[in-house]
Amino acid sequence: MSDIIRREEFGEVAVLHITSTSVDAISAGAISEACQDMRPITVLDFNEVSFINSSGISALLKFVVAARKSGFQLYAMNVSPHHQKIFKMVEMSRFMPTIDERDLAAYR
Amino acid sequence: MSDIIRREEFGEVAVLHITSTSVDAISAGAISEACQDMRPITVLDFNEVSFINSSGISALLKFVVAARKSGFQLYAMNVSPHHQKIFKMVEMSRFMPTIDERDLAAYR
Amino acid sequence: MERVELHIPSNPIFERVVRASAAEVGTAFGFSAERVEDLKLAISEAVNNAIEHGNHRESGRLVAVVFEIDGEKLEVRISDEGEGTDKLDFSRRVVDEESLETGYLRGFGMYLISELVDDYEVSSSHQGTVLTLRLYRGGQP
Amino acid sequence: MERVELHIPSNPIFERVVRASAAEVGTAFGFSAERVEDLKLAISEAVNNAIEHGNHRESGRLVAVVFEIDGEKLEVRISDEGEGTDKLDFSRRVVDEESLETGYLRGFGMYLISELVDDYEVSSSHQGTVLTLRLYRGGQP
Ligand SMILES: Nc1ncnc2c1ncn2[C@@H]1O[C@H](COP(=O)(O)OP(=O)(O)O)[C@@H](O)[C@H]1O
Ligand SMILES: Nc1ncnc2c1ncn2[C@@H]1O[C@H](COP(=O)(O)OP(=O)(O)O)[C@@H](O)[C@H]1O
Repeated sequence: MSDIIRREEFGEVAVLHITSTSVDAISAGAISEACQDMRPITVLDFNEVSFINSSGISALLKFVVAARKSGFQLYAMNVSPHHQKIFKMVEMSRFMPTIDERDLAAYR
Repeated sequence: MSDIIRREEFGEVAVLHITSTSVDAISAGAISEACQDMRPITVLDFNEVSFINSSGISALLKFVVAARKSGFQLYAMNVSPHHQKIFKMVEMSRFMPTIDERDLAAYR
Repeated sequence: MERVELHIPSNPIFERVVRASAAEVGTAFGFSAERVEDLKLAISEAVNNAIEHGNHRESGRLVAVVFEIDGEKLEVRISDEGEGTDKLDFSRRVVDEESLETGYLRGFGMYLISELVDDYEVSSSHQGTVLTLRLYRGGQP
Repeated sequence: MERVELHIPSNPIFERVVRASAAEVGTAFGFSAERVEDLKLAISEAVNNAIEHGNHRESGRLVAVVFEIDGEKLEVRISDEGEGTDKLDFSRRVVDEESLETGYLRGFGMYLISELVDDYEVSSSHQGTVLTLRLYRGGQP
Protein backbone atom coordinates (compact mmCIF):
# COMPACT_ATOMS: atom_id res chain seq x y z
CA MET A 1 0.00 0.00 0.00
CA SER A 2 1.18 3.51 -0.76
CA ASP A 3 2.52 5.53 2.15
CA ILE A 4 0.48 8.55 1.09
CA ILE A 5 -2.31 7.11 3.28
CA ARG A 6 -1.66 6.18 6.90
CA ARG A 7 -4.30 3.63 7.82
CA GLU A 8 -5.85 3.06 11.24
CA GLU A 9 -8.56 0.46 11.95
CA PHE A 10 -10.79 -0.38 14.89
CA GLY A 11 -13.97 -2.43 14.79
CA GLU A 12 -16.07 -1.38 11.82
CA VAL A 13 -14.01 1.74 11.31
CA ALA A 14 -11.11 2.60 9.00
CA VAL A 15 -9.52 6.01 9.38
CA LEU A 16 -7.45 6.96 6.34
CA HIS A 17 -5.06 9.76 7.23
CA ILE A 18 -4.00 11.53 4.04
CA THR A 19 -0.34 12.43 4.56
CA SER A 20 0.19 14.40 1.34
CA THR A 21 -0.24 18.14 1.83
CA SER A 22 -1.58 18.40 -1.74
CA VAL A 23 -4.52 16.36 -2.98
CA ASP A 24 -3.90 17.15 -6.65
CA ALA A 25 -3.14 15.58 -10.01
CA ILE A 26 0.16 14.23 -8.66
CA SER A 27 -1.13 12.54 -5.52
CA ALA A 28 -4.65 11.64 -6.77
CA GLY A 29 -3.78 8.18 -8.07
CA ALA A 30 -2.05 6.98 -4.92
CA ILE A 31 -4.82 8.38 -2.71
CA SER A 32 -7.75 6.89 -4.62
CA GLU A 33 -6.13 3.44 -4.57
CA ALA A 34 -7.15 3.19 -0.94
CA CYS A 35 -10.84 3.17 -1.95
CA GLN A 36 -10.38 -0.49 -2.80
CA ASP A 37 -10.05 -1.33 0.85
CA MET A 38 -12.74 0.46 2.84
CA ARG A 39 -14.59 -0.52 6.03
CA PRO A 40 -18.34 -0.13 6.87
CA ILE A 41 -17.42 3.22 8.39
CA THR A 42 -14.60 4.95 6.56
CA VAL A 43 -13.20 8.30 7.57
CA LEU A 44 -10.85 10.41 5.44
CA ASP A 45 -8.66 12.56 7.65
CA PHE A 46 -7.62 15.87 6.02
CA ASN A 47 -5.59 17.11 8.96
CA GLU A 48 -2.34 17.30 7.00
CA VAL A 49 -3.96 18.47 3.77
CA SER A 50 -3.47 22.11 2.81
CA PHE A 51 -4.53 21.97 -0.84
CA ILE A 52 -7.25 20.17 -2.83
CA ASN A 53 -8.12 20.85 -6.46
CA SER A 54 -10.58 19.23 -8.87
CA SER A 55 -8.17 16.37 -9.67
CA GLY A 56 -8.19 15.73 -5.94
CA ILE A 57 -11.97 15.97 -5.78
CA SER A 58 -12.22 13.32 -8.53
CA ALA A 59 -9.99 11.05 -6.44
CA LEU A 60 -12.16 11.61 -3.36
CA LEU A 61 -15.32 10.87 -5.33
CA LYS A 62 -13.99 7.39 -5.98
CA PHE A 63 -14.42 6.79 -2.27
CA VAL A 64 -18.00 8.09 -2.50
CA VAL A 65 -18.75 5.71 -5.38
CA ALA A 66 -17.15 2.76 -3.60
CA ALA A 67 -19.01 3.51 -0.35
CA ARG A 68 -22.35 3.66 -2.17
CA LYS A 69 -21.68 0.35 -3.90
CA SER A 70 -20.94 -1.38 -0.60
CA GLY A 71 -23.51 0.46 1.50
CA PHE A 72 -20.70 1.86 3.65
CA GLN A 73 -20.66 5.20 5.44
CA LEU A 74 -18.04 7.74 4.39
CA TYR A 75 -16.98 10.75 6.45
CA ALA A 76 -14.45 13.55 6.25
CA MET A 77 -12.51 14.72 9.29
CA ASN A 78 -10.40 17.83 9.98
CA VAL A 79 -11.51 19.67 6.87
CA SER A 80 -10.19 23.25 6.82
CA PRO A 81 -12.72 26.10 6.49
CA HIS A 82 -11.46 26.76 2.96
CA HIS A 83 -11.97 23.14 1.93
CA GLN A 84 -15.39 23.07 3.61
CA LYS A 85 -16.28 25.98 1.37
CA ILE A 86 -15.04 24.13 -1.74
CA PHE A 87 -16.80 20.90 -0.72
CA LYS A 88 -20.02 22.91 -0.36
CA MET A 89 -19.55 24.57 -3.77
CA VAL A 90 -19.49 21.20 -5.52
CA GLU A 91 -21.98 19.64 -3.05
CA MET A 92 -19.41 17.07 -2.04
CA SER A 93 -20.48 17.59 1.59
CA ARG A 94 -23.81 15.89 0.76
CA PHE A 95 -22.01 12.64 0.02
CA MET A 96 -19.14 12.90 2.46
CA PRO A 97 -20.35 14.70 5.59
CA THR A 98 -17.81 15.79 8.15
CA ILE A 99 -17.38 13.96 11.40
CA ASP A 100 -15.77 15.20 14.59
CA GLU A 101 -12.72 13.49 16.02
CA ARG A 102 -14.73 13.32 19.30
CA ASP A 103 -17.69 11.51 17.72
CA LEU A 104 -15.30 8.97 16.29
CA ALA A 105 -14.05 8.17 19.79
CA ALA A 106 -17.38 6.42 20.51
CA TYR A 107 -16.40 3.65 18.10
CA ARG A 108 -13.03 2.91 19.71
CA MET B 1 6.54 48.33 18.10
CA SER B 2 6.17 46.12 15.05
CA ASP B 3 4.12 42.96 15.43
CA ILE B 4 6.78 40.94 13.64
CA ILE B 5 8.35 40.42 17.08
CA ARG B 6 6.30 39.11 19.99
CA ARG B 7 8.05 40.23 23.12
CA GLU B 8 8.14 38.46 26.47
CA GLU B 9 10.02 39.74 29.52
CA PHE B 10 10.87 38.40 32.95
CA GLY B 11 13.59 39.66 35.29
CA GLU B 12 16.74 40.32 33.30
CA VAL B 13 15.43 38.40 30.31
CA ALA B 14 13.74 39.47 27.09
CA VAL B 15 12.57 36.74 24.74
CA LEU B 16 11.92 38.07 21.25
CA HIS B 17 9.76 35.61 19.35
CA ILE B 18 10.18 36.25 15.63
CA THR B 19 6.74 35.68 14.12
CA SER B 20 7.70 36.10 10.46
CA THR B 21 8.38 32.77 8.73
CA SER B 22 10.97 34.53 6.54
CA VAL B 23 13.88 36.51 7.94
CA ASP B 24 14.76 38.13 4.63
CA ALA B 25 15.11 41.48 2.87
CA ILE B 26 11.40 42.16 3.42
CA SER B 27 11.22 41.47 7.15
CA ALA B 28 14.80 42.48 8.08
CA GLY B 29 14.02 46.13 8.88
CA ALA B 30 11.13 45.43 11.22
CA ILE B 31 13.03 42.65 12.99
CA SER B 32 16.25 44.59 13.58
CA GLU B 33 14.31 47.52 15.06
CA ALA B 34 13.86 45.42 18.18
CA CYS B 35 17.65 45.55 18.84
CA GLN B 36 17.07 49.02 20.23
CA ASP B 37 15.29 47.58 23.22
CA MET B 38 17.25 44.61 24.56
CA ARG B 39 17.66 43.27 28.10
CA PRO B 40 20.83 41.97 29.87
CA ILE B 41 19.85 38.52 28.64
CA THR B 42 18.15 38.61 25.23
CA VAL B 43 16.92 35.52 23.45
CA LEU B 44 15.82 35.42 19.83
CA ASP B 45 13.26 32.68 19.31
CA PHE B 46 13.33 31.15 15.80
CA ASN B 47 10.53 28.68 16.41
CA GLU B 48 8.28 30.11 13.70
CA VAL B 49 11.12 30.90 11.29
CA SER B 50 11.48 28.63 8.27
CA PHE B 51 13.81 30.76 6.15
CA ILE B 52 16.82 33.04 6.81
CA ASN B 53 19.05 34.55 4.13
CA SER B 54 21.98 36.94 4.26
CA SER B 55 19.71 39.99 4.50
CA GLY B 56 18.26 38.28 7.56
CA ILE B 57 21.72 37.51 8.93
CA SER B 58 22.62 41.21 8.63
CA ALA B 59 19.51 42.06 10.64
CA LEU B 60 20.43 39.52 13.32
CA LEU B 61 23.98 40.87 13.50
CA LYS B 62 22.57 44.21 14.63
CA PHE B 63 21.51 42.41 17.80
CA VAL B 64 25.05 41.05 18.18
CA VAL B 65 26.51 44.56 17.81
CA ALA B 66 24.00 46.06 20.24
CA ALA B 67 24.59 43.28 22.79
CA ARG B 68 28.38 43.82 22.63
CA LYS B 69 27.97 47.58 23.11
CA SER B 70 25.83 47.07 26.23
CA GLY B 71 27.66 44.02 27.58
CA PHE B 72 24.46 41.99 27.24
CA GLN B 73 24.18 38.28 26.53
CA LEU B 74 22.49 37.23 23.33
CA TYR B 75 21.13 33.75 22.61
CA ALA B 76 19.24 31.98 19.87
CA MET B 77 16.48 29.48 20.62
CA ASN B 78 14.68 26.88 18.49
CA VAL B 79 17.08 27.13 15.59
CA SER B 80 16.34 24.47 12.95
CA PRO B 81 19.16 22.09 11.97
CA HIS B 82 19.39 23.83 8.58
CA HIS B 83 19.78 27.24 10.18
CA GLN B 84 22.29 25.87 12.68
CA LYS B 85 24.32 24.76 9.68
CA ILE B 86 24.09 28.23 8.10
CA PHE B 87 24.91 29.98 11.39
CA LYS B 88 28.00 27.76 11.65
CA MET B 89 29.04 28.53 8.05
CA VAL B 90 29.20 32.24 8.79
CA GLU B 91 30.37 31.68 12.39
CA MET B 92 27.33 33.45 13.70
CA SER B 93 27.03 30.77 16.37
CA ARG B 94 30.20 32.16 18.05
CA PHE B 95 28.39 35.43 18.77
CA MET B 96 24.87 34.13 19.28
CA PRO B 97 25.05 30.70 20.90
CA THR B 98 21.90 28.63 21.13
CA ILE B 99 20.06 28.20 24.39
CA ASP B 100 17.55 25.53 25.34
CA GLU B 101 14.00 26.43 26.23
CA ARG B 102 14.60 24.37 29.41
CA ASP B 103 17.67 26.37 30.46
CA LEU B 104 15.69 29.52 30.06
CA ALA B 105 13.13 28.25 32.56
CA ALA B 106 15.69 28.76 35.35
CA TYR B 107 15.33 32.54 34.91
CA ARG B 108 11.55 32.59 35.25
CA MET C 1 2.26 47.90 -12.86
CA GLU C 2 4.30 44.90 -11.76
CA ARG C 3 4.49 41.75 -13.81
CA VAL C 4 5.68 38.26 -12.95
CA GLU C 5 5.95 35.70 -15.73
CA LEU C 6 6.35 31.95 -15.57
CA HIS C 7 6.80 29.28 -18.22
CA ILE C 8 6.49 25.58 -17.46
CA PRO C 9 6.57 22.38 -19.51
CA SER C 10 3.27 20.47 -19.80
CA ASN C 11 3.96 18.17 -16.91
CA PRO C 12 1.50 18.35 -13.99
CA ILE C 13 4.33 18.33 -11.44
CA PHE C 14 5.14 21.89 -12.49
CA GLU C 15 1.61 23.07 -11.73
CA ARG C 16 2.86 22.99 -8.14
CA VAL C 17 5.53 25.55 -9.08
CA VAL C 18 2.88 27.90 -10.48
CA ARG C 19 0.69 27.36 -7.43
CA ALA C 20 3.54 28.18 -5.04
CA SER C 21 4.27 31.34 -7.03
CA ALA C 22 0.60 32.27 -7.00
CA ALA C 23 0.55 32.03 -3.21
CA GLU C 24 3.46 34.46 -2.92
CA VAL C 25 2.07 36.86 -5.51
CA GLY C 26 -1.32 36.85 -3.77
CA THR C 27 0.30 37.48 -0.39
CA ALA C 28 2.44 40.29 -1.83
CA PHE C 29 -0.74 41.77 -3.34
CA GLY C 30 -2.19 41.89 0.18
CA PHE C 31 -4.75 39.11 -0.02
CA SER C 32 -5.99 37.37 3.14
CA ALA C 33 -5.00 33.74 3.65
CA GLU C 34 -8.46 32.63 2.49
CA ARG C 35 -8.31 34.70 -0.69
CA VAL C 36 -4.82 33.36 -1.39
CA GLU C 37 -6.31 29.86 -1.24
CA ASP C 38 -9.01 30.88 -3.73
CA LEU C 39 -6.35 32.27 -6.06
CA LYS C 40 -4.20 29.13 -5.80
CA LEU C 41 -7.14 26.89 -6.60
CA ALA C 42 -8.38 28.93 -9.58
CA ILE C 43 -4.89 29.05 -11.07
CA SER C 44 -4.30 25.38 -10.37
CA GLU C 45 -7.46 24.49 -12.33
CA ALA C 46 -6.53 26.73 -15.25
CA VAL C 47 -2.95 25.43 -15.42
CA ASN C 48 -4.01 21.79 -15.23
CA ASN C 49 -6.48 22.36 -18.07
CA ALA C 50 -3.81 24.08 -20.15
CA ILE C 51 -1.45 21.15 -19.55
CA GLU C 52 -4.02 18.45 -20.15
CA HIS C 53 -6.68 19.71 -22.58
CA GLY C 54 -4.62 22.43 -24.27
CA ASN C 55 -1.15 20.94 -24.62
CA HIS C 56 -2.15 17.25 -24.19
CA ARG C 57 0.74 16.79 -21.76
CA GLU C 58 3.30 17.18 -24.55
CA SER C 59 6.18 18.46 -22.52
CA GLY C 60 7.59 20.36 -25.50
CA ARG C 61 4.54 22.64 -25.41
CA LEU C 62 4.72 25.29 -22.73
CA VAL C 63 2.18 26.83 -20.41
CA ALA C 64 2.72 30.53 -19.75
CA VAL C 65 1.38 32.24 -16.65
CA VAL C 66 1.53 36.02 -16.35
CA PHE C 67 0.64 37.80 -13.12
CA GLU C 68 -0.01 41.51 -13.41
CA ILE C 69 -0.52 43.68 -10.37
CA ASP C 70 -2.11 46.95 -11.41
CA GLY C 71 -3.33 49.08 -8.53
CA GLU C 72 -6.32 47.31 -7.00
CA LYS C 73 -6.38 44.61 -9.67
CA LEU C 74 -4.54 41.33 -9.94
CA GLU C 75 -4.81 39.84 -13.42
CA VAL C 76 -3.54 36.36 -14.22
CA ARG C 77 -3.30 35.05 -17.77
CA ILE C 78 -2.81 31.34 -18.36
CA SER C 79 -1.97 30.38 -21.96
CA ASP C 80 -1.34 27.09 -23.67
CA GLU C 81 -0.08 26.11 -27.11
CA GLY C 82 -3.02 23.85 -27.97
CA GLU C 83 -5.37 23.91 -30.94
CA GLY C 84 -7.96 25.98 -29.10
CA THR C 85 -11.48 24.98 -28.16
CA ASP C 86 -15.01 26.32 -28.42
CA LYS C 87 -16.49 24.28 -25.62
CA LEU C 88 -15.45 26.08 -22.47
CA ASP C 89 -18.29 25.71 -20.04
CA PHE C 90 -18.22 27.62 -16.75
CA SER C 91 -21.71 26.60 -15.67
CA ARG C 92 -22.55 25.14 -12.29
CA ARG C 93 -21.41 21.56 -11.91
CA VAL C 94 -21.97 19.71 -8.64
CA VAL C 95 -21.77 16.13 -7.45
CA ASP C 96 -25.07 14.36 -8.01
CA GLU C 97 -26.50 10.82 -7.96
CA GLU C 98 -26.36 10.56 -11.73
CA SER C 99 -22.68 11.31 -12.12
CA LEU C 100 -21.90 8.95 -9.23
CA GLU C 101 -23.87 6.19 -11.02
CA THR C 102 -22.22 6.76 -14.38
CA GLY C 103 -18.79 7.29 -12.82
CA TYR C 104 -18.22 10.67 -14.50
CA LEU C 105 -16.30 12.25 -11.65
CA ARG C 106 -14.74 15.25 -13.39
CA GLY C 107 -15.71 18.57 -14.92
CA PHE C 108 -15.53 20.80 -11.81
CA GLY C 109 -12.56 22.93 -12.86
CA MET C 110 -14.16 25.69 -14.90
CA TYR C 111 -17.09 26.02 -12.52
CA LEU C 112 -14.73 26.39 -9.56
CA ILE C 113 -12.74 29.05 -11.41
CA SER C 114 -15.93 31.00 -12.11
CA GLU C 115 -16.84 30.92 -8.42
CA LEU C 116 -13.40 31.85 -7.10
CA VAL C 117 -12.36 34.86 -9.16
CA ASP C 118 -14.05 38.23 -9.54
CA ASP C 119 -14.15 38.02 -13.30
CA TYR C 120 -12.72 35.95 -16.13
CA GLU C 121 -12.42 35.93 -19.88
CA VAL C 122 -11.47 33.30 -22.45
CA SER C 123 -9.94 33.70 -25.84
CA SER C 124 -9.16 30.65 -27.92
CA SER C 125 -7.72 30.31 -31.41
CA HIS C 126 -5.74 27.76 -33.39
CA GLN C 127 -2.69 29.13 -31.56
CA GLY C 128 -4.06 28.03 -28.22
CA THR C 129 -6.26 29.16 -25.37
CA VAL C 130 -5.76 32.11 -23.04
CA LEU C 131 -7.73 32.28 -19.83
CA THR C 132 -7.67 35.64 -18.07
CA LEU C 133 -8.60 35.75 -14.39
CA ARG C 134 -9.12 39.00 -12.51
CA LEU C 135 -9.29 39.51 -8.78
CA TYR C 136 -9.66 42.81 -6.99
CA ARG C 137 -8.13 43.70 -3.67
CA GLY C 138 -11.44 44.56 -2.06
CA GLY C 139 -13.49 42.00 -4.01
CA GLN C 140 -15.57 42.76 -7.15
CA PRO C 141 -15.11 46.47 -8.03
CA MET D 1 15.28 18.17 -20.36
CA GLU D 2 12.63 20.17 -18.53
CA ARG D 3 12.82 23.90 -18.20
CA VAL D 4 10.95 26.32 -15.94
CA GLU D 5 11.42 30.03 -16.52
CA LEU D 6 10.52 32.97 -14.31
CA HIS D 7 10.74 36.73 -14.79
CA ILE D 8 10.26 39.18 -11.94
CA PRO D 9 10.55 42.94 -11.53
CA SER D 10 13.44 44.20 -9.40
CA ASN D 11 11.44 44.42 -6.22
CA PRO D 12 12.66 42.23 -3.34
CA ILE D 13 9.11 41.10 -2.54
CA PHE D 14 9.21 38.99 -5.71
CA GLU D 15 12.33 37.16 -4.56
CA ARG D 16 9.83 35.25 -2.40
CA VAL D 17 8.05 34.10 -5.58
CA VAL D 18 11.30 32.73 -6.99
CA ARG D 19 12.13 31.08 -3.69
CA ALA D 20 8.72 29.36 -3.51
CA SER D 21 9.19 28.14 -7.08
CA ALA D 22 12.68 26.91 -6.27
CA ALA D 23 11.29 24.85 -3.39
CA GLU D 24 8.81 23.10 -5.70
CA VAL D 25 11.35 22.57 -8.47
CA GLY D 26 13.83 21.11 -5.97
CA THR D 27 11.18 18.81 -4.52
CA ALA D 28 10.09 17.70 -8.01
CA PHE D 29 13.75 17.02 -8.78
CA GLY D 30 13.80 14.65 -5.81
CA PHE D 31 15.88 16.63 -3.36
CA SER D 32 15.64 16.00 0.39
CA ALA D 33 14.08 18.70 2.55
CA GLU D 34 17.55 19.83 3.66
CA ARG D 35 18.86 20.08 0.09
CA VAL D 36 15.73 22.01 -0.89
CA GLU D 37 16.61 24.52 1.84
CA ASP D 38 20.15 24.83 0.46
CA LEU D 39 18.73 25.45 -3.02
CA LYS D 40 16.25 28.07 -1.77
CA LEU D 41 18.96 29.95 0.09
CA ALA D 42 21.46 29.92 -2.81
CA ILE D 43 18.82 31.17 -5.24
CA SER D 44 17.56 33.74 -2.78
CA GLU D 45 21.06 35.21 -2.48
CA ALA D 46 21.57 35.28 -6.24
CA VAL D 47 18.18 36.88 -6.90
CA ASN D 48 18.62 39.52 -4.21
CA ASN D 49 22.02 40.43 -5.69
CA ALA D 50 20.54 40.63 -9.17
CA ILE D 51 17.77 42.90 -7.87
CA GLU D 52 20.03 45.08 -5.77
CA HIS D 53 23.52 45.18 -7.26
CA GLY D 54 22.60 44.29 -10.84
CA ASN D 55 19.34 46.12 -11.48
CA HIS D 56 19.66 48.67 -8.63
CA ARG D 57 16.04 47.98 -7.70
CA GLU D 58 14.75 49.64 -10.86
CA SER D 59 11.50 47.79 -11.23
CA GLY D 60 11.57 48.24 -15.01
CA ARG D 61 14.62 45.97 -15.17
CA LEU D 62 13.80 42.31 -14.86
CA VAL D 63 15.48 39.39 -13.20
CA ALA D 64 15.22 36.11 -15.13
CA VAL D 65 15.52 32.74 -13.43
CA VAL D 66 15.74 29.59 -15.52
CA PHE D 67 15.60 26.15 -13.91
CA GLU D 68 16.78 23.28 -16.09
CA ILE D 69 16.41 19.69 -15.02
CA ASP D 70 18.66 17.50 -17.12
CA GLY D 71 18.98 13.94 -15.87
CA GLU D 72 20.95 14.07 -12.63
CA LYS D 73 21.66 17.78 -12.93
CA LEU D 74 19.64 20.80 -11.84
CA GLU D 75 20.99 24.00 -13.35
CA VAL D 76 19.68 27.40 -12.32
CA ARG D 77 20.61 30.59 -14.17
CA ILE D 78 19.90 33.94 -12.58
CA SER D 79 20.34 36.94 -14.89
CA ASP D 80 19.97 40.66 -14.38
CA GLU D 81 19.95 43.65 -16.72
CA GLY D 82 22.67 45.56 -14.93
CA GLU D 83 25.95 46.98 -16.21
CA GLY D 84 27.91 43.93 -15.18
CA THR D 85 30.67 43.71 -12.60
CA ASP D 86 34.18 42.34 -12.27
CA LYS D 87 34.24 42.10 -8.50
CA LEU D 88 32.35 38.95 -7.72
CA ASP D 89 34.03 37.43 -4.71
CA PHE D 90 32.99 33.98 -3.50
CA SER D 91 35.68 33.71 -0.85
CA ARG D 92 35.03 32.74 2.73
CA ARG D 93 33.38 35.51 4.72
CA VAL D 94 32.47 34.97 8.36
CA VAL D 95 31.37 37.13 11.24
CA ASP D 96 34.39 38.45 13.13
CA GLU D 97 35.23 41.03 15.77
CA GLU D 98 36.47 43.49 13.18
CA SER D 99 33.31 43.60 11.11
CA LEU D 100 31.24 43.87 14.28
CA GLU D 101 33.36 46.87 15.36
CA THR D 102 33.14 48.62 12.02
CA GLY D 103 29.49 47.71 11.57
CA TYR D 104 30.01 46.10 8.15
CA LEU D 105 27.39 43.39 8.52
CA ARG D 106 26.99 42.24 4.93
CA GLY D 107 28.85 40.38 2.23
CA PHE D 108 27.84 36.80 3.06
CA GLY D 109 25.76 36.11 -0.05
CA MET D 110 28.34 34.92 -2.57
CA TYR D 111 30.21 32.88 0.04
CA LEU D 112 26.99 31.13 1.06
CA ILE D 113 26.16 30.36 -2.57
CA SER D 114 29.61 28.82 -3.07
CA GLU D 115 29.09 26.58 -0.05
CA LEU D 116 25.53 25.50 -0.91
CA VAL D 117 25.73 24.47 -4.56
CA ASP D 118 27.86 21.79 -6.20
CA ASP D 119 29.30 24.18 -8.72
CA TYR D 120 28.76 27.68 -10.06
CA GLU D 121 29.88 29.95 -12.84
CA VAL D 122 29.62 33.69 -13.47
CA SER D 123 29.52 35.59 -16.69
CA SER D 124 29.19 39.34 -16.65
CA SER D 125 29.09 41.88 -19.47
CA HIS D 126 27.66 45.33 -20.13
CA GLN D 127 24.35 43.55 -20.75
CA GLY D 128 24.25 42.25 -17.20
CA THR D 129 25.38 39.39 -15.02
CA VAL D 130 24.44 35.72 -15.28
CA LEU D 131 25.09 33.44 -12.36
CA THR D 132 24.80 29.72 -13.12
CA LEU D 133 24.32 27.34 -10.21
CA ARG D 134 24.51 23.57 -10.60
CA LEU D 135 23.35 20.94 -8.17
CA TYR D 136 23.45 17.20 -8.70
CA ARG D 137 20.93 14.73 -7.40
CA GLY D 138 23.50 12.67 -5.54
CA GLY D 139 25.79 15.61 -4.67
CA GLN D 140 28.96 16.58 -6.59
CA PRO D 141 29.33 14.19 -9.59
N1 LIG E 1 -7.02 25.09 -22.06
C1 LIG E 1 -7.98 24.33 -22.61
N2 LIG E 1 -7.87 23.90 -23.89
C2 LIG E 1 -8.81 23.12 -24.46
N3 LIG E 1 -9.92 22.71 -23.80
C3 LIG E 1 -10.11 23.10 -22.53
C4 LIG E 1 -9.16 23.92 -21.86
N4 LIG E 1 -9.61 24.15 -20.61
C5 LIG E 1 -10.76 23.50 -20.49
N5 LIG E 1 -11.09 22.86 -21.64
C6 LIG E 1 -12.31 22.06 -21.90
O1 LIG E 1 -13.25 22.30 -20.86
C7 LIG E 1 -13.64 21.08 -20.25
C8 LIG E 1 -14.02 21.28 -18.82
O2 LIG E 1 -12.89 21.56 -18.03
P1 LIG E 1 -12.98 21.39 -16.45
O3 LIG E 1 -14.23 22.04 -15.98
O4 LIG E 1 -11.72 21.87 -15.86
O5 LIG E 1 -13.15 19.83 -16.20
P2 LIG E 1 -12.19 18.60 -16.56
O6 LIG E 1 -10.82 19.15 -16.78
O7 LIG E 1 -12.28 17.73 -15.36
O8 LIG E 1 -12.77 17.99 -17.78
C9 LIG E 1 -12.51 20.14 -20.49
O9 LIG E 1 -12.89 18.78 -20.43
C10 LIG E 1 -12.02 20.55 -21.88
O10 LIG E 1 -12.82 19.96 -22.87
N1 LIG F 1 24.34 40.54 -9.95
C1 LIG F 1 25.33 41.36 -9.55
N2 LIG F 1 25.64 42.46 -10.26
C2 LIG F 1 26.62 43.29 -9.84
N3 LIG F 1 27.34 43.10 -8.73
C3 LIG F 1 27.09 42.02 -7.97
C4 LIG F 1 26.07 41.09 -8.35
N4 LIG F 1 26.05 40.11 -7.42
C5 LIG F 1 26.99 40.42 -6.52
N5 LIG F 1 27.64 41.55 -6.84
C6 LIG F 1 28.76 42.20 -6.09
O1 LIG F 1 29.27 41.26 -5.17
C7 LIG F 1 29.26 41.83 -3.84
C8 LIG F 1 29.10 40.77 -2.79
O2 LIG F 1 27.80 40.22 -2.79
P1 LIG F 1 27.27 39.41 -1.53
O3 LIG F 1 28.33 38.45 -1.12
O4 LIG F 1 25.96 38.84 -1.88
O5 LIG F 1 27.14 40.48 -0.37
P2 LIG F 1 26.23 41.79 -0.26
O6 LIG F 1 25.12 41.67 -1.25
O7 LIG F 1 25.77 41.77 1.14
O8 LIG F 1 27.15 42.94 -0.57
C9 LIG F 1 28.16 42.86 -3.88
O9 LIG F 1 28.33 43.86 -2.90
C10 LIG F 1 28.30 43.40 -5.31
O10 LIG F 1 29.32 44.37 -5.37
